[in-house]
Amino acid sequence: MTPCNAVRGPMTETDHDSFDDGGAPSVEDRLAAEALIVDVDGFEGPLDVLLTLSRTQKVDLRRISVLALARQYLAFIDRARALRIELAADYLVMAAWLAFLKSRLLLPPDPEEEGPSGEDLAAHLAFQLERLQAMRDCAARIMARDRLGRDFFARGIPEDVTRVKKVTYTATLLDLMQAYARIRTKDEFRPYAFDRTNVLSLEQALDRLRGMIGFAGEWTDISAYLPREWLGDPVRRRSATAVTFAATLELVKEGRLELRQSETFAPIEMRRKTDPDG
Amino acid sequence: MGEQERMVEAMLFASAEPVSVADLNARMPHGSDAAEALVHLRKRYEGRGVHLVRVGDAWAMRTAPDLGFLMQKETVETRKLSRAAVETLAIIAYHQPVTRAEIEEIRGVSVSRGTVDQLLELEWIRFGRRKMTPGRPVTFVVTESFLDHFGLETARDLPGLKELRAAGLLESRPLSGAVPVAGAEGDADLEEETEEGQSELFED
Amino acid sequence: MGEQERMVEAMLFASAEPVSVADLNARMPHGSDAAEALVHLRKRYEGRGVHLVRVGDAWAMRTAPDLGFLMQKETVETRKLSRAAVETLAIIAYHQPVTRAEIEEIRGVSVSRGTVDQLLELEWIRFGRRKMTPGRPVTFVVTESFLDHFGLETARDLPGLKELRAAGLLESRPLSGAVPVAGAEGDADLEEETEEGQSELFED
Repeated sequence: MTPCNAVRGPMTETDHDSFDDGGAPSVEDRLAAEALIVDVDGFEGPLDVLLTLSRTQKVDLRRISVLALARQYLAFIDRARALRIELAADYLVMAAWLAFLKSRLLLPPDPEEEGPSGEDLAAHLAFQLERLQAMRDCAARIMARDRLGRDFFARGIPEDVTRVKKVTYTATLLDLMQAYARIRTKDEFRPYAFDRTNVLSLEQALDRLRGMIGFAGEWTDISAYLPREWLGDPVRRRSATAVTFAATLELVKEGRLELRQSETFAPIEMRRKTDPDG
Repeated sequence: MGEQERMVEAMLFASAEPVSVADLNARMPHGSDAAEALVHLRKRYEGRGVHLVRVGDAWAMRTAPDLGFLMQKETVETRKLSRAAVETLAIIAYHQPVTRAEIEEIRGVSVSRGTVDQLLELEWIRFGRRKMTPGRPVTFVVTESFLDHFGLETARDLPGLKELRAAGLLESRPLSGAVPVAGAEGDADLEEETEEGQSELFED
Repeated sequence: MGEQERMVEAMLFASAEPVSVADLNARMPHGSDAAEALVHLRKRYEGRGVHLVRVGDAWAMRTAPDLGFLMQKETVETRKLSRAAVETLAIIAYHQPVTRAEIEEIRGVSVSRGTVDQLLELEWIRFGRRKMTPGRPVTFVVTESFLDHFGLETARDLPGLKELRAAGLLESRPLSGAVPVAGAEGDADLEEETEEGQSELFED
């Protein structure tokens, strides 16, 4: 239900001049006001009521008499009060504002007064009414357009776009070179059975001991014979210790060395075997 | 018929939704020019039962509106929009990007959350950029699917837009102490605005 | 274009399923001949991006089969090539033409078929000439697209061992332990273990 329809009927005969003479409202006026009141729930607020009332002036909204409109609205509110119809607060706020506007329009401007003049406010109200009306017309024009799903139609059997996952592999030149470097490094060590750098060979240890054995006249801890450069790294030290011990055993077998150990886990000592013949 | 024209034709036919030119190009072989193919294709479908229509930055195939009577079967029952929703939609379309406060200023009543929600749900409006004003309020704009639904190429093609602009009715003309906006269907989070309006009224 | 042809076109376009001739006739104004309109329409769409196809007793529009590729959206995922593949590729690049047995000898592990297939598929390697040795084994060489991908003019532009060392790519940390050649179909994943397995033996 649109409020406009309820209003237009009884108001069509109303001449807007009748508002300006300030006299008692005509019969049509009262009918109109009552029609508005009966419909008050159908209005979208005070501005809507004002727009509806303004139509009764049957002029371009730009030439609307805001003063007359204010009177119409206040009459509408009075009527509602007389009929003991409860109006929402915003209708009363609008009434108060329009009463204020009316007084501004009627009284000579107060030079002390700041803010917009009565004419400014009236012009703005007229602008708002015109703009609201324009938006309503636009809304109607939009809704009257051909519409998708009613007047024109989209594809009934849309074919969905299927997603295909494609995996591409990449590698950089750096990856490639690093890989090659890795392989080649590995390749260099491949012929060896174990890590030479950390393993002292028996031959090395024997060579070393044979050279030093002549000076081992007294019992000496065999650890003293470990190559100095093999002492830091525990891995190397362990390898050197094991191999040096193995080498002393070899020399004992050759009859060139004596070994002794005072107790389990005590240091192993070695001494050049003195030649029984000499 | 050019191969590219065929491709564009197939892609638009297959989709119920408008397809952007960028999307068309992305799916076509490298070096294709969908935009040019569209020009030819559009001409080809002139006066036919199916049209090529532009929707924002995208294109879609749609049946000719004069043949709607054949489609009762396809007609989708749409929920009737309230007067508030229709007006709010129109205000957003013509004033976009527009804040809720501006919509309320124009309508003279507060905008209920339900109205906005309904329009958002229909995907006819969406949030736009925040306005660079105090409080950085969100704005609303209409969507491509709004354009699609109402057969508009762009928001510039809205009926009467030029006249409204010429008449100055799309300008924002705030005036302090002007007509109060009140909350007929107002909800809680709108109170600030309505209070503001009213307090100004009683300051004088 | 005849009005009836337009109608049939619009109906077939908008229908959610194929439409029978009887159905078309029922929806068209009295006295229409959908069958005849279909004949014309079908001819009109010949060679186009969309075809008129018969589905049982009914008719529907479908995109041309040769344009099916447009209805697919490829998502491309980029993955790093596996270590086995990179190493195999490196050996082929540095030693081409090289047989599979030679690759295995250099890498110290057998080369899985999957690795070679992947490189072939990527078109980074291809088969070269057969080697003039017993069994005439096939060789592998790198391709143009390999050179392209790695920004090389020729495979000879690959830096040599000395340059690799100078560039710090040959790590000074020596690799320890023997590298046993894994079983015939041993796969690439084993290599990591063999490489590091033995050095641990000598550590505290």
